Amino acid sequence: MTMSVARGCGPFRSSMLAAGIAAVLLGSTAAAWAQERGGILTVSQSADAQPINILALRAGNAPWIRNVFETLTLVDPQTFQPQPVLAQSWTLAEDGLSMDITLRDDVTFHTGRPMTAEDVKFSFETAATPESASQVGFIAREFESIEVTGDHSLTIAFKRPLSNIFDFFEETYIIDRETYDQREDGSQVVGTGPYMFSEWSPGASIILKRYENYRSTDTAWFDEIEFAVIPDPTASIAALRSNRTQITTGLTPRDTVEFIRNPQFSVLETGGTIYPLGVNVTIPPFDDKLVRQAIAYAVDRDRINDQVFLGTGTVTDLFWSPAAPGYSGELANHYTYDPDRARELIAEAGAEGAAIPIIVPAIPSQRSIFEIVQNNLREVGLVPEAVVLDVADFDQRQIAGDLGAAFLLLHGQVGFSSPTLLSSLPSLRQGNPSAFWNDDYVALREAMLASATPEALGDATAALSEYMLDEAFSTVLVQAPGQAVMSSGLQGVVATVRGQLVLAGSYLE
Amino acid sequence: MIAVMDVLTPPAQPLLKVEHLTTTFDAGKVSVKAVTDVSFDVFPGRVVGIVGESGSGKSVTARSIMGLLRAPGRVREGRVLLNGRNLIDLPEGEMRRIRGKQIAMVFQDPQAALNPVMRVGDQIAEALMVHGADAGSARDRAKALLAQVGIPDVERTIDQYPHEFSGGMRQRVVIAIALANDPALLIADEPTTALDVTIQAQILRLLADLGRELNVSIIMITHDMGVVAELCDDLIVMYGGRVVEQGPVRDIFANPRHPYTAALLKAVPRLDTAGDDPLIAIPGAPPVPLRLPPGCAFHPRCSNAVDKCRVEVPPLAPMGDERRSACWVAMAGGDVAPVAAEATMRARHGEREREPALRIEGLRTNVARPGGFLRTSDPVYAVDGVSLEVYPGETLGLVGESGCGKSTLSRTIMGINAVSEGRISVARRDVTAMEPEDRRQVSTTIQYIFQDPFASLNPRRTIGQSITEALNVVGITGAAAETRMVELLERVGLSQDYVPRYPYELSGGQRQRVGIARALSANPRILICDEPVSALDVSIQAQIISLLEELRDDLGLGYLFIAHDLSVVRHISDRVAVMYLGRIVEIGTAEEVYGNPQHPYTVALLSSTPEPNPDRSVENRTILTGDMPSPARPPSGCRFRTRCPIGPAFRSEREICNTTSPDLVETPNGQKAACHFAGEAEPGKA
Amino acid sequence: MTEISTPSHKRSRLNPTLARYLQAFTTPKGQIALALIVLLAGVALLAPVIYPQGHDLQTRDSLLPVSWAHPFGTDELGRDILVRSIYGLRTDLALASVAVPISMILGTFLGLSGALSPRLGVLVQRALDIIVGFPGLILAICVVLVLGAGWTALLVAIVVGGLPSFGRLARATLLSQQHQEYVIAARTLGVDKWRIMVRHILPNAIDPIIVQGAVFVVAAVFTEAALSIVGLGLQPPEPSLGILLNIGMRYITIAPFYILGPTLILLLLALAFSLLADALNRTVNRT
Amino acid sequence: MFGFLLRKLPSVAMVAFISSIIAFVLPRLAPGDPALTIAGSDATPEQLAAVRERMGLLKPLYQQYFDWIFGMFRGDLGESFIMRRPVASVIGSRLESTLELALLAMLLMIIIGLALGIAAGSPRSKWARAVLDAMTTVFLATPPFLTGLLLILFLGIFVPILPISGEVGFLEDPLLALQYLILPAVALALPQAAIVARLLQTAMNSARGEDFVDLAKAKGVPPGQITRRHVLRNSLGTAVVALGLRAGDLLAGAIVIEAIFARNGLGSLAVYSVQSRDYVVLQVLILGAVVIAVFIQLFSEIILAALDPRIRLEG
Repeated sequence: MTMSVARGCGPFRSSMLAAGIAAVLLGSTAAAWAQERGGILTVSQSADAQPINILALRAGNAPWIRNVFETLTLVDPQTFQPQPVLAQSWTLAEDGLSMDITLRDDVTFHTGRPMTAEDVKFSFETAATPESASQVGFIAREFESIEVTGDHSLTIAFKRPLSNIFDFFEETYIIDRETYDQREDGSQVVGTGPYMFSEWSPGASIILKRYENYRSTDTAWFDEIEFAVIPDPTASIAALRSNRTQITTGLTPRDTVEFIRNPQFSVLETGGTIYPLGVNVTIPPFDDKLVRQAIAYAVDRDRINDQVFLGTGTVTDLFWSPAAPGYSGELANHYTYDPDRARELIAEAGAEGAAIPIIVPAIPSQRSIFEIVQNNLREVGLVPEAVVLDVADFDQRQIAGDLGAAFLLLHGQVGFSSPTLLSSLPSLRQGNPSAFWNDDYVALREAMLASATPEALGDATAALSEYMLDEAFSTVLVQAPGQAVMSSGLQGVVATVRGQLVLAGSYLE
Repeated sequence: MIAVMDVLTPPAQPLLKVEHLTTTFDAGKVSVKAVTDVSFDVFPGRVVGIVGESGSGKSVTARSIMGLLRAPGRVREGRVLLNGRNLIDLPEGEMRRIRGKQIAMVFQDPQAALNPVMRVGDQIAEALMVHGADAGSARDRAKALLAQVGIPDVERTIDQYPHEFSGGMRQRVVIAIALANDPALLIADEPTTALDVTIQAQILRLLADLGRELNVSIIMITHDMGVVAELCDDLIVMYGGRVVEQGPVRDIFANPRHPYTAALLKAVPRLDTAGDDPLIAIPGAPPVPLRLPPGCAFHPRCSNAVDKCRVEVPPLAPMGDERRSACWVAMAGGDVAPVAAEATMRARHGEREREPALRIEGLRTNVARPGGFLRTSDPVYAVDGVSLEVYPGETLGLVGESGCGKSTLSRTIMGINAVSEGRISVARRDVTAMEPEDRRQVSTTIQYIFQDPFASLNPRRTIGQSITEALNVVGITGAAAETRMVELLERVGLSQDYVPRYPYELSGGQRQRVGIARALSANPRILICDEPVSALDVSIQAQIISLLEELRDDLGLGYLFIAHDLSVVRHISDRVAVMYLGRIVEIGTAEEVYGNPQHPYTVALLSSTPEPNPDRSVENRTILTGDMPSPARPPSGCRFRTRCPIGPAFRSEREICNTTSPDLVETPNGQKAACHFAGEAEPGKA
Repeated sequence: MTEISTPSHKRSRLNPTLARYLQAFTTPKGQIALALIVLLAGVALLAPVIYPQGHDLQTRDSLLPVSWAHPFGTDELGRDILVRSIYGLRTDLALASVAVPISMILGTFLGLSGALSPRLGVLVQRALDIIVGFPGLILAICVVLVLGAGWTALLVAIVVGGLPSFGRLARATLLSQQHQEYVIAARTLGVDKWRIMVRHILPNAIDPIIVQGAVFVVAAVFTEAALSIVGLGLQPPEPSLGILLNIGMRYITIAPFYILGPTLILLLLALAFSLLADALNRTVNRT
Repeated sequence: MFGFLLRKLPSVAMVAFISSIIAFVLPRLAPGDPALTIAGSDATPEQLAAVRERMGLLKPLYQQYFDWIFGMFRGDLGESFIMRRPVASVIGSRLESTLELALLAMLLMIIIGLALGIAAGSPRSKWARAVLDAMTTVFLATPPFLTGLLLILFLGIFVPILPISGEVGFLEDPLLALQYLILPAVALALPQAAIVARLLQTAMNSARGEDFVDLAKAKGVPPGQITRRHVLRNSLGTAVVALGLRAGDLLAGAIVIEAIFARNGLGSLAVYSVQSRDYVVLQVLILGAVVIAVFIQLFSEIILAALDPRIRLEG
């Protein structure tokens, strides 16, 4: 398998992305192309929308949500520097315990009502509530207070320095406090973006219409964007080929492989998923660190990447994004496929022939990963067995941190900063299913969370990473990007690091 | 009719000439001859009877003539000439023009012969339209035909479906269809076998009248010598696929020239002979076409057989005027009358006991489907106030037409139907409630012999298993059961070879013997025999009747003998009860009831029963009109009044019959009868 | 019966019921069915002998097309699809050979329960009606969710799914047989209800149920495959025809040969049992 | 007929009532609940608990059941946990897809089933008989999903003439819709049609042995007319009952066919509802399926009575 070479581009390195963000999101009016308004764009997505979950990250919302809603800032994935969107400027206090934010004053909701600092406050407070299911809600719970200082200015006080505050800004859409209650059935999904949420037919489609009173006039070229829900990849590809849709999202590398060399289409990476193999450090034989390390050596990550993800993923031992401070190749390749080493470690721990039940969610890719893992572990003298759980069952147990001795997880949180991941990833957070929580770990985590500068963050990340690699309670197998394909005639499509589509500046050639 | 025929001389040219007809059924490499070398003539206006038992080839002969053989049957040899034209070689299209037009057929079972989803008028009209009539004239003709065959209210009934007709009415419709195109020849295949005796009389009279009026030749296929005697001019007797005797009916009845014919006439019980005359049963069973014995097919059952019979098939040789017979003995001038193997009289088992083993008082049985959730159903009493007693060692015959409630009565006694009212006592114990203890009492005292010996034996179980099961129930197990089983089998005339056999390996008579052996395993005192011989071939019936008589006399059994055949009942019964629509209308000794019937229904039954006596007058008979009403809606007053020849239907002044139900009271003649005008009706005064 | 064994008794015969079924194999259909079943079952049974390396031999040669070395190609983990199909067949046959008899016996008993008490019979009938009304796959999915994916759950799902068809057949026999004279004869003799049910009614129910059993083998595999489609079939790496089809479907555009092999084997299996049912049906109705 | 339906009412109500309990309880026995779909797999235990609270999942079960049942009497089927829409509108939006598939499949089943059955039930040459028999056997053997896979392989992949995946509404573009419909409908219809054909053939063969067919022959009725007026008319009852029973199977088969051909119908809604534990939608779908099955049965009894004058509609 030489797919990864053939594709010629690694994950999260799309130059188009950076250009797009610069051109569109940062309010630049320098549109390089003469545009005509009109037409309908059709995008297919594999999961249905969940208007109830505006503030939580959902696969069914990712394609459309950033066209309806906007956030205060957006991080440039290359530089990791936040760029203003709804916020005009911000100032972090010297002690890092408060932030003054000035908002744009020309922003209106789709109801026509101007957006004020009160709306921002409402959005942030809503995100902090547990029922918003926001992955970054925990950051808002570190807020001491949110004080509205003017129509378009506010001050947030922190309980402690928050290095990941921009993750929060990035993922917290500013919602209309007057209609938020009526979003659930899709009747009132009101944001400030260039397109308005017009219609939702559950299981079938979401239709967006251009917001005519948007503050900038040289965006939103289409009259209408339809997001068709097509769960089956074969069907959505067929729709793309027949030009019923112009963008198909929610694909796997298996689906996109045939488009890579096709000049009529281009492949787009959207967000990504981290696939770890976790073990519970309180359950034998995994109470022995040697066994945990042996497993990390035993698994052939390259084969998983090649055969399950057709080489599109990144083989790494770390949870962090390769662009994150403190990420290094040395750490990322700490464990390489070395069955002999694994056998030695297992022999040393006296765990030969140990039966290992591994809980796997009933998802095809997880099944394939499991089969490789099972094969690898057998090679080194362990006896792995699958316990396949229905997704809802699996989720319930993952949330409760109760997944037995070993488990294959997946976290669609690629793109968050390392401190955010540390708190939001079920594999790493307190109450993780590995039952891994001790003073050393807490101290290293605190150090990383408290890092105020990228340099400090890098050092803290490296230290924590070394510790985690040594403890090997949750071994990342691969990080793989989501896949989308669009027809080449379409220009100006941007995907954020978190996988949302930004279509404000897109148009058909 | 006979008188008319007698003065006619048959014309020289026969209407139908069958020559050396041989029909085979080929299955793989095996070819079975169902009909072998059959020849006969049918002259215009004559009624030819073909008589034979199952497997004799009589129906196959009829179907061969019509070209209606079912696959894989085919005519192997011979010719069928209709007015000189050979039908065998005709292409199907030509033949279709002849069928229904020149030759028509009446089938045995009117239930099955009419298409259930087509209106009767359309079915008659179809017969006309396929032969060229237009729809309008076909419908007019259909109405005329229905009226002609005696269907009332034609304008309405023409648009009804067959299921709205009674059996007799349906057979009339079938006859109307057959007559639609004025055929020259009518083939009637057992047209009355499925009908009750009173309806049979109606249909036979209709056929006779129509045959005469329309000058139709009729081929009458039947197993019933009585029907032959009543209707036919000429007779053909078939056995084992061949004609064994033919000639004028009167001559053959007077002087049979084939041992089979002679034996058959002796084996049939007659109304006019009392039960003390033993029947002379023909041993064995009729052969199946697949395994015909060598030589004369009848020789294994023939008491007169000589060596030649066993090796050489006798030809059908002329025996005087118009008569032929296929018998080596007859050809040699020998006597063909059957030699009774055991003509000794048996002694009846002592005095009649004073204590009845079974007593039924005022029994009513509701057979309506039980009401469901939220609704009740009106009761339907199939048995409505019946009282009778059966003593050990005697036979109580119970006669009546189908639907009169006689089977329901027997099923109620056995606890299969629930008692609605009244009382059943078995050996002085009241078992009406049919609690488990009662049931045990019933099953050890009373046993049941079923009509259909095939249906009453589990086809998946051997004879031995069936009987052992019955023995186990009464507590005989193990080696004792084995011994007892063999004893029982021998008792009914079967060897122990039958123990491991399955029912399908046995003939009907043998199966009925097994049924009797099984019933005897509980050592009962009473047997309820529900039509025990009606499903059997004529020649077998006598065997079973004799066996039953023998068992009754040897073991002192009491019988409740249920049958629709009055001759059989007369033969075996000491006392006879006549049942009509759920009630007993007459009860008394066999001599009283048969000798001088008091109830008009009994009179009608007796006079409707065909007798194997061609000299009996058929003109002056009491033939009932109409059908028995449904027990769901019985008539008010006397239940028989709607059909009664002396009742208000004919004599409007007899109001009492409409209003008051007559009680069963003793008549001057001795027996009891339920009629306001008992004794008035006499045979022949319809 | 041994005491009275005279020579005539010695015409010892095969159990006639069994003999009747065996006759089915004398018809052309029956012979084809027999040949196919022998072939499929033989290959499935001998799989560990023919392919001692097992079905989970992973290589780096993913999704190779059809070749001499891999007649059905290889799967996404480089395993030979022919080998996996044969092991899958083995799984499905094992599953069916356990589930079908259980469903048959249980369903038959339920259907015949009316012989013990008419009330019970009606109740069972209603219950089976409800199962029939349930959208088939949903019932199976619910069963698997409640019991947890795996062999047991699959078994239960298949067994429950088959109950109505067997139950209804048995009940139809009961309703038609219970008025047969030989059943009435047994009742009038005083034979108890259990015995009547087992000795008299059951043997008559067996024919249609055996035929339905052959049909149901296909339905059992179908249920397994359908559950695999929603990911709730057997546990990995155990292959089954359903799982192969399910995963193969996902590669249908880039590796259409993937599902071809399992489809063909499933088709042969379905054909074999359908022909068998047909042949049995003909034979049973003839005698 | 109304009297008949009225008499059937209590038992229909009983079946519906019991089904409603099973439909309510069975999905809830499975581990997990709809809150998981809303809260997501990354949620914290507190978030999950809050979502559960807000969705009303902590209400006692009996209260949820009675809310649903009484709602139904008011014509309110309930509200989807996941989509926050009335179940009626959720089902309504998926109905078209399944209805189109089922109707076309039903049509095909009737046409193919009757045609095959009549062809096989009429006198034919030995050769034609063998071909017809083989066809029925093969169709009978292949379950819908297998037929579907084979159709996809041969008509969608190897000889790509028809779309294999997805759908277009019939009202949007009838011609295109038919292209999408034809393969799944054929896959769904063929095995059922074979069953109908087999039953019809058997019924015709046994009707052909009846006396009234002999009587018709004895009347001189030509063979074609015998088949039409006598044999077929008396066999249609069997065919109707078979069609009625098969219609239920057809709906069941639709679930798998929708999955294979990626159609967004009720079947995929049902599967999605199971996976997301959207109890309310699932309840209504299950109950609806049982009630439809009961009504199809009643309906075929009514048709049967219309076809055969002997049959009266009895309670």
